[in-house]
Amino acid sequence: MLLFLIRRLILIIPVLLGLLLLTFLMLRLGGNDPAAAIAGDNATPEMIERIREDLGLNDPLPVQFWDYLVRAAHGDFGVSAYSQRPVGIDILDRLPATLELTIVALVLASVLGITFGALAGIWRNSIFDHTVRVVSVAGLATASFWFAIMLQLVFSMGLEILPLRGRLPTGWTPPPDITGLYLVDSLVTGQFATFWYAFLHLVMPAVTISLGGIATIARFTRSAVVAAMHSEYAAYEQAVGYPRRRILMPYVLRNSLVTPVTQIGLLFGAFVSSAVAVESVFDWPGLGSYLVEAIFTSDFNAVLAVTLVIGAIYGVVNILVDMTQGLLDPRVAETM
Amino acid sequence: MLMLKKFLRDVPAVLGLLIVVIAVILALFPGLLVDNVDRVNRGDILQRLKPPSPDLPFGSDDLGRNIFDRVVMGTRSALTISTLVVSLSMIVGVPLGLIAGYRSGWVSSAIMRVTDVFLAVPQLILAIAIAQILGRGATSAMIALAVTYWPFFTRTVYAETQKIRASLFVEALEGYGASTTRIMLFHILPNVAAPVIVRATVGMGFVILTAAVLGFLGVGAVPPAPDWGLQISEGRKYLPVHWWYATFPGLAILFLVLGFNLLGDGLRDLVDPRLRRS
Amino acid sequence: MKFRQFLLAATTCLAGSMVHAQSTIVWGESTPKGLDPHVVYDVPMQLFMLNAYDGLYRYVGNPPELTAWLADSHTVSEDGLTWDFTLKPGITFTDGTPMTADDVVYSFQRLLELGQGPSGGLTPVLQPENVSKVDDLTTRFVLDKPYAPFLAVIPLVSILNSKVVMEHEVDGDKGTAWLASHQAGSGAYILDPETYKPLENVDFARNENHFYGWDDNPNPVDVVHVPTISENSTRILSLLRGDIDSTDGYLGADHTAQIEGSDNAHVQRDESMRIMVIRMNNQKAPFDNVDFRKCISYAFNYSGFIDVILGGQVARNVGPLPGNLWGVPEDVAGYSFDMDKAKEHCDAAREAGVEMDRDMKIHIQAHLDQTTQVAQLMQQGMDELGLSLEIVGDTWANVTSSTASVDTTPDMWIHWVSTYFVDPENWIGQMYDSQFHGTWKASSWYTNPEVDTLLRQAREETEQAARAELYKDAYRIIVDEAADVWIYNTVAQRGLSNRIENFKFSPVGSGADFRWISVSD
Amino acid sequence: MSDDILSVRDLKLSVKGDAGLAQILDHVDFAVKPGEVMGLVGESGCGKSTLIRTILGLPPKGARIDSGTVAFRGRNLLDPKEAQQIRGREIGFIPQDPFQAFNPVFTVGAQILEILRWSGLPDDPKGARYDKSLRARHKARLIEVLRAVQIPDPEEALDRYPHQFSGGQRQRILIAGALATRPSLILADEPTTALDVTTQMQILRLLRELAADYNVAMLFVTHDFGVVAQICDRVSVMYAGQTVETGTTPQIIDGPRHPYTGMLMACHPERSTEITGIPGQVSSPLTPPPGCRFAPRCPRATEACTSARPGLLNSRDGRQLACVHEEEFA
Repeated sequence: MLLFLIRRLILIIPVLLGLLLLTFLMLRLGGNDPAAAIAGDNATPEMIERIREDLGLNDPLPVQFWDYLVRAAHGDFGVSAYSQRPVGIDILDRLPATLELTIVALVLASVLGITFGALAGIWRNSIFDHTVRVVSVAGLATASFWFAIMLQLVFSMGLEILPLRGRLPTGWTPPPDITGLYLVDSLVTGQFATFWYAFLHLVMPAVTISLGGIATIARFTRSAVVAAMHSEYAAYEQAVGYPRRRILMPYVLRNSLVTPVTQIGLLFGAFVSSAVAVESVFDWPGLGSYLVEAIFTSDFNAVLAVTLVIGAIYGVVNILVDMTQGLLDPRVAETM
Repeated sequence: MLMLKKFLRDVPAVLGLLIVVIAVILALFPGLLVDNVDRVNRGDILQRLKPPSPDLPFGSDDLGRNIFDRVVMGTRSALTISTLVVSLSMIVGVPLGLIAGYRSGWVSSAIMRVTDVFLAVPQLILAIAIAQILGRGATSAMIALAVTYWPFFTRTVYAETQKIRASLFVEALEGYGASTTRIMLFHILPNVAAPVIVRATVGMGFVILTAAVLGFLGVGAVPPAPDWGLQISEGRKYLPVHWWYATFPGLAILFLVLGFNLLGDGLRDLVDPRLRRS
Repeated sequence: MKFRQFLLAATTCLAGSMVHAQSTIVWGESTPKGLDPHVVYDVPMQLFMLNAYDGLYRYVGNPPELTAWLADSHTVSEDGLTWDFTLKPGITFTDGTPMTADDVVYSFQRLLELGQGPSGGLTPVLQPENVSKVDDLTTRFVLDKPYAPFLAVIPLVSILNSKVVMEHEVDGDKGTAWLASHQAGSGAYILDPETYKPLENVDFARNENHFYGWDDNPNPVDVVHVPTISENSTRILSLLRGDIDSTDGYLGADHTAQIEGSDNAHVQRDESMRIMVIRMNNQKAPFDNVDFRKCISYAFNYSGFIDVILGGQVARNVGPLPGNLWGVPEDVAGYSFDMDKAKEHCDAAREAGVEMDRDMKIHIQAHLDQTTQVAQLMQQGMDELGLSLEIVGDTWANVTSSTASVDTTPDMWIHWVSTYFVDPENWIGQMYDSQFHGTWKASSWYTNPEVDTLLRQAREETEQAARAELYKDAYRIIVDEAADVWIYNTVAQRGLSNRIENFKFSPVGSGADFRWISVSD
Repeated sequence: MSDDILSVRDLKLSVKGDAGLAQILDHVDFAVKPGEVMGLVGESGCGKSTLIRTILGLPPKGARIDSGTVAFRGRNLLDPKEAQQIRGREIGFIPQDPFQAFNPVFTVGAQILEILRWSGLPDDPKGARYDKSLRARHKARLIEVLRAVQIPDPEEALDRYPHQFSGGQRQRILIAGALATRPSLILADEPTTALDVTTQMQILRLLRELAADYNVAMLFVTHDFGVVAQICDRVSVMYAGQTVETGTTPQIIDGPRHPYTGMLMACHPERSTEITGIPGQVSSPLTPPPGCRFAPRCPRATEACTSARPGLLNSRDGRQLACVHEEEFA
């Protein structure tokens, strides 16, 4: 298992390098001038030229890429044109918000998706089953940013029961920075009011992001449960006198989890994608809205670094998924 | 025939097909519902931000344009983008998948490594970056989406091709002296067609959604194009008073994507009984 | 219903512990990109500069009055080249260090050597070595040539605490890395660097030892939160709910109505100096033809835009200076929406052999509604003339970098020219003097030797009345040649909560100078 | 009669499906005596599986008992509650395919212990809660049985997963599962079909020995007369849901009386489950022919065969036969 972990981690590296090269080339060959972005408003052509020289933008591309790699290897991702701060610091500031959002969304999607999917599978062809099916197909067809806006319209603007934007009420002091996840930090330090507010602020963004995930997981769980219930082993378990309740839980259910768990890894990508738009809608100060801003302001260092970080997280999540699969299915564990 | 009968019994899939067919008809002949197709970008500025009424079923927008007309016209833009993106991705992705799956050695692994790189980061993020670099507009968005979507076809075709290649009949053909191209074109391609078609159908829905996000973020279609994502982003600024502006284009996305997804599910059930829903 | 009551109860119960400290306000405006006032120079920067830093002079009020600020007074030599500024005695920085002429010299030299931010207004006339200390309080500037707007740009230069900045210098960066997220000034408000998260939030606390004193303001604001709110509709709802105390100053008609119906907020309107303009690339066919440009100028529905879309809340501005500034000739009527005249001019251009059948492009700043609306109205007008105009979504960063050369500058693009300093130089001077070609402000690539001469004379002439006449002459020519399509001069419309009193608007910084504001509770 | 451990009498069962009412079982009739191995032979599709599930009290969905009884020591197995008490506890079950029967993500030990948990052992203390000590008892019993089925190192085997065993070993473990609760009857549903020939032999031998050692009766379902010859004391032959002939193994093998039995034996299928040696196809249970269901394929069929169903009649030598031409064999 450990060896598997190490091997997989090493395998991520070439992929990330490829990803960096791809993004780097796209950004450099594209028309935008990072020097102009850094120089900002009211810059004269001379100022821009000087910045270009300072940044080494006049060097040949391979040299520029190599320089970038060397610096990146030392943890230096350059300075953001937008915030004028080291990109690494910006990312560290913003990463926890996105992690908190996606983790909560992932938990929500898994719990609801598996529950609904399993019940739909058990009560196959019942009204509940049909409802779950219709809702999940619709859930997958909904544009998340639109859904986010509709939630705001109904729950924040109409009913006024949920906050409109941000992670906490404006002016509310965030909890001490331990993990950067407000829910955790506020709980650990006993700031229950902060916890409650952080929770309220999370509800709509997390629900929005998890919508597609709930649907996907529910669908896969349902078909896995149906398949497991019609399997030979379920028939055997029945024939040798297991009670029905016992066959479902844990025997059928545990088997049915293997496929949905694989989906969770794929879903993470979808979650990060929808986080990009959803964070913008809710002013959620995470990596997604940072990336959008970086792209719009031609902040190349930021774009490169965020892409790299997301790629790395994506890779790690997939390894984690494989390992979870190993825990659920001994046959998979053996290949590790 | 049997397939058709089986398909027709699948009510949701037929519903999906119906939605898709209606959308295609509207995209080709928007005049059926829109009075003046050429003037869909023109508005009467005095009629701006009027709520839905019999004359303006979905209300009017900030420039006094008929939102219903623009939503209908949006069907064309959504279908054009998704059809082109999916076709482009197929043109690139399918042959690469065939080659990678059929050949072994460095060609195959080179293709698959490149695919890995493209799949290493969520599609939308790559697409935004590419669209921004190419300059905003529907064309850039389309290229960006195609550039990020082909690896899915490569993956699908690669896996299927490998399976088929291992089968006996390909060996027999090789022994027979059939050329590689011939085997790929006439024997393997027809066998991977089914999963590719399913992928493409589901892909249509996916592309419509992603293109909408690009439009929403301002890297996709540009005004005054009646693009759904763009309309939602414009309409959002007029919430909550003028709620209709952002609401209806979103519903249009929902319905069209729903259509493709239902249809895709139905097709999948036909060709791949392993994933059957019931 | 029950759930809602539960939520509300829980929320109020918790909010009990929140109790707004006596004077805390939440200011819903954007924060700058980076906090170094010598590096960043954009509209949001003004908010930071005005509160965290002080300059030798400052614009106060509306119309803006150039007020001696850190400086007690200044003198100018006969030839207009040597300027001496004397600091008020006893000024300290926020860390308690006394401010001396050394800090002034350091600040100007740093700005000029970095060559970024607001240095563009000074570099043509001032060399770093020509800034020198006369005594502990007096600094001398020797200009290369007479430069009338010199005093007008002085407020743009923040005086830094040289000791602190030099302590944080890394690899000869003049402290830029550190200053990008910290403050080293004497301003009326002190940045809390812990709370600074770009694009997210920044907090300020009142500097009780500010040199200006607080006697003028009995209820000053003690703490200011400035969260980043990306969407205007969100900002307005937050104001209506009492979550924030101010929106930005660019509300549209659709939004002001919403605020005016509320009990706890109101709209403050102030005439500003920020003109909206459609730029035309005067060196690209067919925009190189005067008749064609006039045709375009007549084809825009000014009143439709100003009266209907903007609800008549801004003033039509016919030329390249804000109507409320000096130097505007009274006799110029400008262009109006007149399709007959437009046709006439286009026909004339056609007769002169101008090829106008190509697809022309207008670049908008995609997230700014008004640019989109203007582009679409322009498109409708041109469409009626049989001209094809394509709208291209773009960003500020991208357009401004494309204006570096004629070829990459778009056919047309839309933006505002805000008040960076209050002098015609800020508008007409930097927009139409060909020496500024390659900057975004001069992106029309307008070239007219006569105008160049007039503008340069105006720059060197020190007598304001004489300068005004020169600017008027240039203004007439530029409008007559329809160099650009000028649309309106902004009336700033800001939503304010009713707790805010004594909000003092100024076209520079849009009134985000917190020190004047009082809070009633 | 009363000493029968399992008796299926005149069982008629039909299933309502999408295509209509299918008569799956039609007058099935046989009995198993204590300690004997009874073979149940027939082609696939003849209703064997339905019969087994009915005996276990788990008739297929939509099934209707039209007539007849199924009793275990006189207790009614058609009553679901009664059946739930009996299956697992008093009737052990060996499934057909050891590769599919195990839940792949649980250890074999957990799965077999689960049987013991719900069925209990006859000597378990009355009313005891399922706790550590009870579990330990069950585990000890399981290890004992695993040893009996010749699983090497049974303690360690409990913690292994199904895929870590060969097919033969898995089948042994399943046999252990069937024996563990000390049942008096074991239902074996073609337990060797999925295995290769050598393993088949070993498993059959093992079953034979265990049946004798533990004095347990067995209903052994198969389609293979070769297997029958090796293990069964008596045989009942089924065709298309009907019992056509019953007798001792030597009686049937040496002198089959029903034409179908003879033809089935002649085919002697080794591995295939399809009987190709008999012309024609098994009739559809949706539209069973009137009279003898084998008539359409029977070389000796006469008009009498198609007019009425021949009853299952006892003959003097203890055999039973359902054929109008019975007298010819007498």
